[in-house]
Parts: sequence; structure tokens; C-alpha cells
Amino acid sequence: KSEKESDAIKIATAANMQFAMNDLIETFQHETGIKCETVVTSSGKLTAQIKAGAPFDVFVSADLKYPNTLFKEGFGEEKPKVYANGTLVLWTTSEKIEPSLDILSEEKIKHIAVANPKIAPYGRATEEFLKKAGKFDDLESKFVFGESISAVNRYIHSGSAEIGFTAKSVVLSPKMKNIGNWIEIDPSQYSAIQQAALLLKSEQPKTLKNARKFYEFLFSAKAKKILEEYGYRS
Amino acid sequence: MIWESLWLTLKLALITTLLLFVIGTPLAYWLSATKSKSKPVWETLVSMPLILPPTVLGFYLLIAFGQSSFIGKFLDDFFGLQLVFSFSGLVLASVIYSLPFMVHPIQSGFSSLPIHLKEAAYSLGKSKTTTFFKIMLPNIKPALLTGIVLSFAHTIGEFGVVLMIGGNLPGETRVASIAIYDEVEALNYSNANTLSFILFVLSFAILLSVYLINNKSLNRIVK
Amino acid sequence: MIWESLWLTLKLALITTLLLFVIGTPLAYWLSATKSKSKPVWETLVSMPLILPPTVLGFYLLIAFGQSSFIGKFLDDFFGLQLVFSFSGLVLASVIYSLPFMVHPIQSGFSSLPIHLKEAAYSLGKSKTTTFFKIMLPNIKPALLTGIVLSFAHTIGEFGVVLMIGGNLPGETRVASIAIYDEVEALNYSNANTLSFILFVLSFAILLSVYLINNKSLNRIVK
Amino acid sequence: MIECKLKKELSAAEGKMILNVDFRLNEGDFIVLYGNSGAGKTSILRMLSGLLSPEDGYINQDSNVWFNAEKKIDLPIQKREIGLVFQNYALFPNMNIEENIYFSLPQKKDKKTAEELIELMELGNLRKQKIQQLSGGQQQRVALARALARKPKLLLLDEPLSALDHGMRTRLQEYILKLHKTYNLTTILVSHDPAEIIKMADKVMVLENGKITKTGPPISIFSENKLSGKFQFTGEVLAKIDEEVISILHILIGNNVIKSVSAKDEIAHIQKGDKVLVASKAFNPIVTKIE
Amino acid sequence: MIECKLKKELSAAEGKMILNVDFRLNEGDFIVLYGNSGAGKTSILRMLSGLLSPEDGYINQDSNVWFNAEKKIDLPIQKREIGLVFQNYALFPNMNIEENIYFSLPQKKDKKTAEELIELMELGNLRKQKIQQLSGGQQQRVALARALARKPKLLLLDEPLSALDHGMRTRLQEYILKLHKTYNLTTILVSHDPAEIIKMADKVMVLENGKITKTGPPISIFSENKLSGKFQFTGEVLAKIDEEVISILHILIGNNVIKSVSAKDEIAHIQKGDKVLVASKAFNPIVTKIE
Ligand SMILES: Nc1ncnc2c1ncn2[C@@H]1O[C@H](COP(=O)(O)OP(=O)(O)OP(=O)(O)O)[C@@H](O)[C@H]1O
Ligand SMILES: Nc1ncnc2c1ncn2[C@@H]1O[C@H](COP(=O)(O)OP(=O)(O)OP(=O)(O)O)[C@@H](O)[C@H]1O
Ligand code: MOO
Ligand SMILES: [Mg+2]
Ligand SMILES: [Mg+2]
Repeated sequence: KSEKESDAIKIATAANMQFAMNDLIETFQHETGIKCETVVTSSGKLTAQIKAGAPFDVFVSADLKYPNTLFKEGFGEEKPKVYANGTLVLWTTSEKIEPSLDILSEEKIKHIAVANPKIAPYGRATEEFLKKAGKFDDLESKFVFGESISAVNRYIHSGSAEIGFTAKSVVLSPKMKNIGNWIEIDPSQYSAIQQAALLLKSEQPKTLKNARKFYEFLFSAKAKKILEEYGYRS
Repeated sequence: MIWESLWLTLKLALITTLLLFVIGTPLAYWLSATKSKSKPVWETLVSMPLILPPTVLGFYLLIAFGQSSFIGKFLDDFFGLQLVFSFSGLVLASVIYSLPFMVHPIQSGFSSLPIHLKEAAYSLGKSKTTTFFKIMLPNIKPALLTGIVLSFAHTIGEFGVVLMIGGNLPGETRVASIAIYDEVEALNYSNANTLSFILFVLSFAILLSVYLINNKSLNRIVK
Repeated sequence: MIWESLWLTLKLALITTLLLFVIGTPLAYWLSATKSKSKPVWETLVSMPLILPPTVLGFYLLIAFGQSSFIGKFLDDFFGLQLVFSFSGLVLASVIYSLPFMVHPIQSGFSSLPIHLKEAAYSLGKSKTTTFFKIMLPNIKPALLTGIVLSFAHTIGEFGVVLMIGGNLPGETRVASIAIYDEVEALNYSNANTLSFILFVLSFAILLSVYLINNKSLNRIVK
Repeated sequence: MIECKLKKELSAAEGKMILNVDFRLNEGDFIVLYGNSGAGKTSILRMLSGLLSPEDGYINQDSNVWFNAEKKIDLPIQKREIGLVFQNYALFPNMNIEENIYFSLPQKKDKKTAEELIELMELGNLRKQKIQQLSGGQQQRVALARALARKPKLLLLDEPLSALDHGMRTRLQEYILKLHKTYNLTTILVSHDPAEIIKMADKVMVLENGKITKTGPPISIFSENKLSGKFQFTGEVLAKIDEEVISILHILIGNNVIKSVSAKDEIAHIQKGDKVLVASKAFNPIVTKIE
Repeated sequence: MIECKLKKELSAAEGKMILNVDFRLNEGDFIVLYGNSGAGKTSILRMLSGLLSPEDGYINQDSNVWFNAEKKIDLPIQKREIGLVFQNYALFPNMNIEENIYFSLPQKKDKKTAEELIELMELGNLRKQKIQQLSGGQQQRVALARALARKPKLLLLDEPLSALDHGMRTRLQEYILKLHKTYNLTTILVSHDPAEIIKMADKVMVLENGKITKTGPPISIFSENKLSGKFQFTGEVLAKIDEEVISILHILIGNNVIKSVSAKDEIAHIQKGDKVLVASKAFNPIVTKIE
């Protein structure tokens, strides 16, 4: 292993955060000169891997539950903290579809991509929202489930599903900014998607020091601003 | 729910294996017999699904057969066939994905059959078809079994492709491997364990009976 | 970065295939020759990695060899061996995972060898080992090739297990299939396309040359 | 009638060998191909049956073209209506004896022929036995029965009786001859056994190094100087027993051993193992029918 | 010295057959196993070599136990120092001729033996040829060379010359005999050819249905009533040519054809194809050495 690699801190990143994370890291590196690497996948898998001793230094989750579990089992330096609240959007890449709650019931919508409520916080929020709106039972047969927010994006982006619920950070990301149409779901209609981060234990003091710097940076004003640009609310 | 996903897995594996057997055996035979210069190219093509990571394969299938693609639209408009988020899509994907597992062993079985068997059947005036079914196939039973077991098992263990194009629909595309994955992700390890255990025991039982039967029939032949 | 992951994939596939060849061939031979009653059980066990969905397998490997497990701790403390999130772990997992792909075809190759070849070699006073290397192996070349190609290709396409126990570490466990998956997840389709394309072309070239060489050498034998 | 001209390069003990033959078979002919090991006998049968393509030449059966190098015609073996006994038997290991023979029947209802053959080859009790468990001679009989079961027009027999004991061999020779005559077959037999050849063939073609060097009725081929007016045999001395003035020679002629008494001096130069000519000027044999 | 008692149930043409034999071989013996197809000859060789386990009995070689059913001893074939020519040759298809023979050498430096055998079997120019491209007789010669190359103590030959022409056969018979004597081998030969047996064997064991029914020197086995004082042959009528008062019979005896002239009436009952006894009361042959 080269010096450089072992120096870098490894940030386990929930899929919905990957776009914002690029900007966060860039700013952080610019400020401190500390190298960062990300490992992106669903929060659930990251949790399982951390439990098995994965060499990650900071865990940026999509919810509060996973970091809490890990902390209880002694993987964290301190109690996890919420760094942002996620925002749910309804997104389509088809020019012919104007996203709205009503259009979901129409016949031209055959599939609605939803994150799996069992494992993804955005899925839970979607379910809650649709139930409140009294549409859940009607639409249930149209759901297709993605195991993470990425899978949902894939379904929507490829047009396999005409429309779907995803994170606002996705539609605001540089790559997706001008693709398709989206509307934001009223945050009052679902309980907050509290996204928390956990500073993980490490045997090397230097790494831990750097990781803590990043962890603290995540709650800084600068970070907040970036997060807001990606549609996260504080 | 557990049983639903298991049943789905089994159904998928059975249908896929059956289709593959029908497609793969003649293909394997052709590959073993052809003297065409292009043979290595065909052999390589048959092997490609192996090399492509399942998610990659799944991703391109998603793009190729999605509603926004030409093929996807065409199939839907003219045949009412939807290949993403549907069981038939999984079957198609699994057939592509497991093709080499059926073709390879059977081809190697055909290749190692002594040529004089074929010659003898021809000399008795038997057509190529008769010779194929009555002489060639029965004499490569171990290879056929290998092909069937590999394809069947591989389809049961199929995951990446299904993850990509399945959409995790209960009763339609939520096969056992996906259901287990869900439980693991949700940190419901005990559910995952139960399901894995059932899948394991079931598969073990199926395979064991295949091997037991096979062993007996081989014993009868070779003594 | 692209080249790093490709090189890693290739390295993994080569090492795994080599190990599997060394382990799988004697195992296959034993399975083909044994008259033990327990043979079907062993055959089933060898097939199990096939049936277990890769993520399930990966998950249990993760649990078994993770830092919090007894085995994982033991290996780390006494041998400094870390099997999760390390290249050696990927090798181990791939060996387990691809075992049936090596064993099955080779076993079926051995089974269809006429018994008198072995008898003739024994009658010339040759030991079992000599007979194995000089007579048995050279006469099942198509089956060996199938085993090698299937294992190699399957390791290249390996995804589920690596995803679970690899941890996606650049230069260590981020093989091509994972790298492509990453790009797809990040919606960087053009990167994913490039990488897939390179992987495709590379694999195609490797397989094609294997088949070309093999075709030539077989031609020399059978004419 | 079959007319053919076949040319193909083979590798032989003396390096490259050009197989180059040219012959004609009339319907009902019983021809024997005779020649050294490696002379090309099997290769000729393979070409006639369509298993091996000549490099040059043609095979015409009456007005049908089976093979023609120039016109690039090569009729598949199935259409040539032949019966072929392979030198290595080539039985189907997935079938038992009975199934091997039944498989060969052109029509399923032809079971009578099959049954007759099984009886004749003395395979009745073994009919359900797997091929792998048969003795060499049993395999050879199954191969023969299989080839005969479809009553081919052209019968090609590659040493079909070499692994059989004398009694079985004689019985099958007779059966083959009977079939040959009853169905007016055209038969080509490869055999190394002059007695068999003389008994069965109308015509012998002697093959040497890929060329036909002699053709003719078997008696003239094998008897040349033996068929002279006087009676003479070639034989081999098995033992020589010296007594006081005389010596007794045990001489093997065919399967018969004769004793010959001579003056000791006269045959002092003859030893055990020598090849000898046994002749008699005045020989008037008594011929009696056996049985 | 090898002593053995072998028992095993086999399936045979008459249903189940118990192979049950009991014999002894002395060092230097040349024994022939003779018997009908399916009598159990190959099975005996397979048991002696260790390829087939008897159900009961024993095989003792001098003080070594090769097999003992009671004591559950079964010495592996490799340790029995045998040479075996299989009825189906069993050559290694992955090797050419030369490699097949070299493979059999106990020591690599023994190339001289191998070269001598290749020369003798007239395989010199074919040495690099693949097994699949050999004629039947060539394969048989390679199998024989391979078995001889390791100079075994016990040589088991299962119809090793059946596919060979007369000349080659005679040459190899002599070579086998020479080897047998030079190295003081113990040899068991399976053969269907009485002439071959009489020429080669010290002792014949006649096998019928799995039992040894006769044992003795070949001459006494094959000549019984033939070795009487008077001269007589069995033969077969190949042709009968009727002239005005006389008929001329062409009679095949061994490979020789004789003509016999008789009064027409006297032999009116003899037809073509009949087996006949040819005898002469006063026969005083002239024996001349050939060459
Ligand atoms: N593995 C076996 N199990 C049962 N029966 C067998 C087995 N192998 C051979 N036989 C039977 O045993 C009998 C003797 O066979 P064997 O091969 O010893 O005959 P053989 O004397 O060598 O005949 P041939 O001259 O035709 O080669 C045959 O009837 C054969 O069908
Ligand atoms: N496919 C082939 N390619 C090249 N040479 C071959 C091929 N098959 C056979 N030969 C050679 O051709 C020659 C004739 O073979 P063939 O089998 O016709 O001989 P045969 O007369 O039947 O001999 P036998 O009596 O020993 O069976 C042999 O020297 C053999 O090595
Ligand atoms: O953990 Mo996620 O960001 O819902 O895939
Ligand atoms: Mg031949
Ligand atoms: Mg035999």
C-alpha cells in the first residue's frame, strides 16, 4: 500500500448522499489537504460491512437507525448526529409527463419506482406520504422497488419506470439537473428523513484525527450550505 | 411470503433450465461438430454472458428492454411483452445468463464421444436426428447432468441480473435471493438466516436426489 | 483507475483459476472414481456454492471471517490474515464460489473416460499418480478447458460476493464489476459504458485466443 | 454394379503411401480384400461406405453417383444402403445387445429378422446384457448381427470373425454365405485367413501398399504351385524323435499333425521348427464324408 | 510358480455361469487358454492381473500372495509385474506410437528395448503417428510392443495376433517365443488358432463354460484321432468338377488345396461344401526343407 492511500480517510456513504459528497469532499480537501475516499452503497450494506470490521472511518448514513445500531454495538466514537434532513421528490425523465400526485393514477403510468420501504428511508417516507394522501392502495400494484435510492434512479432514468420517488439531491446533482421534470413533496406530509453520521473507531490515531476533522466539517456552516444546494434541509 | 419467493425461485430455475436444455443441447452439438473457421468466435460469444458481471448484463438489459428503448416499445406494442419488472423478463435474462453453463459441459461431452459411434449409426442408415437422440445424447449423460445441474443451480443463485431488472415485485420478481438480500439490508439477520437456511436445505435436497438417482443409474450401466 | 480495476479483476481471475485447478482436479478425479456411498453427498456439497445467491454467500462469509467472529479474530491474531476487505479474502471467496465450475466439467470428463485406459497404465506398473498425470489428464483436455474457462470467466463476472466482503477499496478490492456498478449507481453511464466496453473487449480477446489455440491443438489430434 | 476409382494419401509404415485402387463389383459378388496390416483394406471400406472422402476418383453404383471428386458429389453414408462391421465393433454402449440389434432394423416390425440373428449368434440369454460386459467374441457377433439386421445391399465386413473360436467361426461363415446368396448381396470381406477366403470368396483382391496387385479366384491366388498334379503340402516340424535308424517327424499341416518316418541320415538336416514341403508322388486318397 | 484357484459368477450365453478354475503355472511355462467365445478366457487374465476381483479363491506367486479372498489380500496390479495385451488394445490416445511404447519402459534409459520393438513390429516410419490413425493390425502391434517393453515376469496375451496377416503373424509368433525363452517368462496366451497353439504352447488349457475341461500338450489336445499311424486329414470340398466317368474334387486342407480324382458314382453323394476325411493307406511322403 502506498503512503497516500493509507493516509486517506474512507467515508462510507449512503447512496443518496453520493452527489453532495463529491462537493463536500472537494471543499474539505481544499481546506485541510486531507485526502478522502468514498465507498458508496446502501446504508444497510455499509452497516453490515462495518460490523464485520470494514476499514471505514466515517459513516454517512441515510437515516438514524443504522448509525444508532452501530453505536450501540460499540463501533462509534460518539453518539451519531443528524447532519441533514432528506427531501423527497417525484421525478420523471419523460418529457410527456408532468409530475403530479394525480397523474400517478393515470393509465400511461405503468410503473412507479419506489425505494424499498423495508430498507431505505426514502422508501418509508414515500409510503407514509402516499398513505396519508389515500393513494397507497390504489397505486400499490404499480410499484417497483429499488434496493437503494440508486436503483430507483436507475429505473427512472432508464425509463423502465415512467416515474418515481427519489431524493432531491439526485435531481439537483450536476448530472441530472436538466433531465426530466420533478416536483418536491411537501415535507409536512411525511416524517422527517433524519440522516445521521457516525464517527467510527480507528486504531490509528492519525486517521482518527483526520476523520474527526471531516466529521466536524460535516456539521459546519460551509457543509450546511452545500447540503442545502442539494436540497437537504437542516 | 417466504414460500412465495422460494416457489418463484424454483419456478424460474425450472423454466430456465428447461429452455436452456432445449436451446443449449443442439447448440453444443453444433459447436462440437462444426468444422467452420468461425467456431472459436461462436464459442467466445457463448461464453460472454459468463464474463459480463451480472449487474452489467442486467443494466444493459434494462436499457435495451425498458419502455423508453425501441426494442422495449416494440415488444410491448406488438406482443404485449414486458421484459422489465416481469417474470418473463427474468426468464429471458436467466436464459442468457446461464447459457454457457448449459452449453459448455455438453459440448465437451460431445467432443469426447468416440467418432465411431456416430459413424456406426450413420452406417445403419440412421438420420442425423435419430443418431443425435438415440446415440449421442444417451452416451453423454454425465455431461448432460452437469449442464442441467449447473444451469439450475446457477439460476437459483441468480442475483445481480434480477436485482437490476426485477424491481422486487412480490410474487412476480422477488425471488429468494432478493428476499434474503432485503432482510440482510434491513439488518433482519434472523429472517435472513431462516430464509437462507430453508433455501439451503431445499437446494441441498434437490441436488442430493439428483445425484442419488444419477449414481444409481450409472451404477447400473458401469457396474 | 479504470486500468487498476481491470488489472485487479484479471489478477483475481488468474489466481483463482490457478488455485481452483490445483484443488478442483484431484477433487473431481476422486469424485469420479470413488465408490463410496457418501459420494452424492459430496457432489451436492461441491454444488452448493452455486445455489447460494452470491450475496448470501458473501454475507455469511462476511459474518464468518469478520473481525467480530471467532474465526476472523483467530486468523488475524495468529496469521495476520484478514479475509474481509482484502484481496486474499476475495481470492478465498472466489475459490469457494467458483469451485463447482471447475469440479463439475472435469468430473464429467473423467467419468466418460473408458476404464481400460486406466487399467492399461496400471498394468504397465504405473502408479496412480503417474497414470493421473500422464494418461487421465491429457485425455480429458476439452473438459479441462471447460473447467478453466468457466472458472476464469465466472470470477471475472464475480460481483455479489465481492460487493459484500470486498468493501470496494481501490486497488485492493474494487474489481471491474464493482467499478462498473459504482458508475451505474452514480448515474455516470458514459463511464460505465467505457469500462464495460473495455472489459468486454478484453474478455472477448482472452477467450477467443483460448478457443483459437484449443481448436488448433484439437485439430492436430483428431485431424 | 459398383464401379470405383479411389485415390487418397495415407501415412504408412514406409512413410507416405498413396492408396490408389480401381475396381468393379457385380451384383452378387463376394469379394475378399486380402493384404498386409496397413495395406489400406479398412480405408477402402471406409471410402466405399462414405466415412472417408477420397481425394480423387469416383464411386458409381449402377446409375447412381455415390462419389465424384470432380463433380463434388459425396452421397451421405445413410443413403448408400450398406451394412458395415467395424474392426473395432463400434457398438452403442448405451444399449444392451438386443437394443443394439433392434436399433438397426429399418422397420420396427422386422423383429423376426432380429430374433433370428440373436438366436443364430447364440446371444439369446445375453440379450439384456450391457455391451461393456461382453467378451470380445460376443461383441464381434453383436456387431455382425447389427450390420446384417438391416439387410443391406452392400455388405462390408472388416475382419468380422477374427475373435471367434473355430466352431463359431465356421457357423457364421456359413450363415453369411447363406444371407449373401438369399438376398443377392454384394459383399466385401476383409480377412487374413486363407481357408476362410477360399471357402467364401468368388474373387480375391490382393492389396499391397495401397495398390491392387493381384485379382482372381481364391484358389488360383492361394494355390499357385500347390494345385499341381502331384499332391503336396507345406507344413512345419513340431517335433523330431530320433530312434535307432529312423527318425519320426511330427509335422503340422493346417490343423492336422502327421507323422512321417524316414531314414535318420536322410533327414538329419531337418530340425524342429523348420518349414517343410510334404509330397507324395503316388497319392490316391480315399475321400469319405464326415457325419 | 503361480498357483491359483479362482471363482466368480459371470453372466453368459446360457444365463449365469460360474467361472471356477484351479491351475498352476511353472516359471518358464507357455500356456495357452483355448475355448469358445464367452468361455471366460479374458476374465481369467483379468483376475490374474488384478483388474477383476475373484469372489473366492487365491493367487500365490512363489511365496507372494497376490490375492486371497479369505485374508482379504488383493495386491494392486502395479505390483504384480505383468505384461498384458488387451483384446481391445487399450492404447493411449494422447500419445503417438513411440510415446505409447516409451511410456511403458520402467527406466527411461531402456530406449534400446523400445527401439528394437519398434523395428521388429515394423512401425519405424509410423512412430510419430497418432493412435487414431492406425490400422487395426498396427494398433495390435503397438499394444504388443507396449506390453513387452517392460519385460514382465508374467506375460498375459489376449489374442494378440488376431488382426494380423499371415506373414506378420508368423514373425511375431517367433519373436514372442524368443522373448519368452530369453527372459524365462511365464506366458499365458489366449488364441483360437490351433496352428498357432501347436507351434507356441507347452500346455493347453481348454476352457468350457468357465471350467477347465482338458489340459495337456497341444498335440495331444488337437490331434487325438489324427495322430494315428495312417495318414489322414479333414478338409472341405471347394469344388466338384464332373467329367465323363470321373469327378475331380478340390479339397481345402489347411491353406492347401488338393485335387482328388475318383470314379463318378463312388463320390456321387459328396457335394461342394461338405466336410470330408482324406486318407491314404499307403503313404510314404517325401519331406523336403523349404529355403
Ligand atoms: N463384468 C462382467 N459381469 C458379468 N459378466 C461378465 C462381465 N464381463 C464379462 N462377462 C461375461 O462373462 C463371460 C466370459 O467373458 P470373457 O470375456 O472372459 O470371455 P472370453 O472367453 O474371453 O471370450 P472371447 O473369446 O469372446 O473374448 C461372457 O459371457 C461375458 O458376457
Ligand atoms: N486418417 C488417417 N490419416 C492418415 N493415415 C491413415 C489414416 N487412417 C489410417 N491411416 C494409415 O493408412 C494405412 C492403411 O490403413 P488401413 O486401416 O486401411 O489398413 P488395413 O489394411 O485395414 O490394416 P489392418 O489389417 O492392420 O487393419 C495405415 O498405415 C494407417 O496408418
Ligand atoms: O441508504 Mo439509501 O441512500 O436510501 O440507498
Ligand atoms: Mg483394417
Ligand atoms: Mg476374451
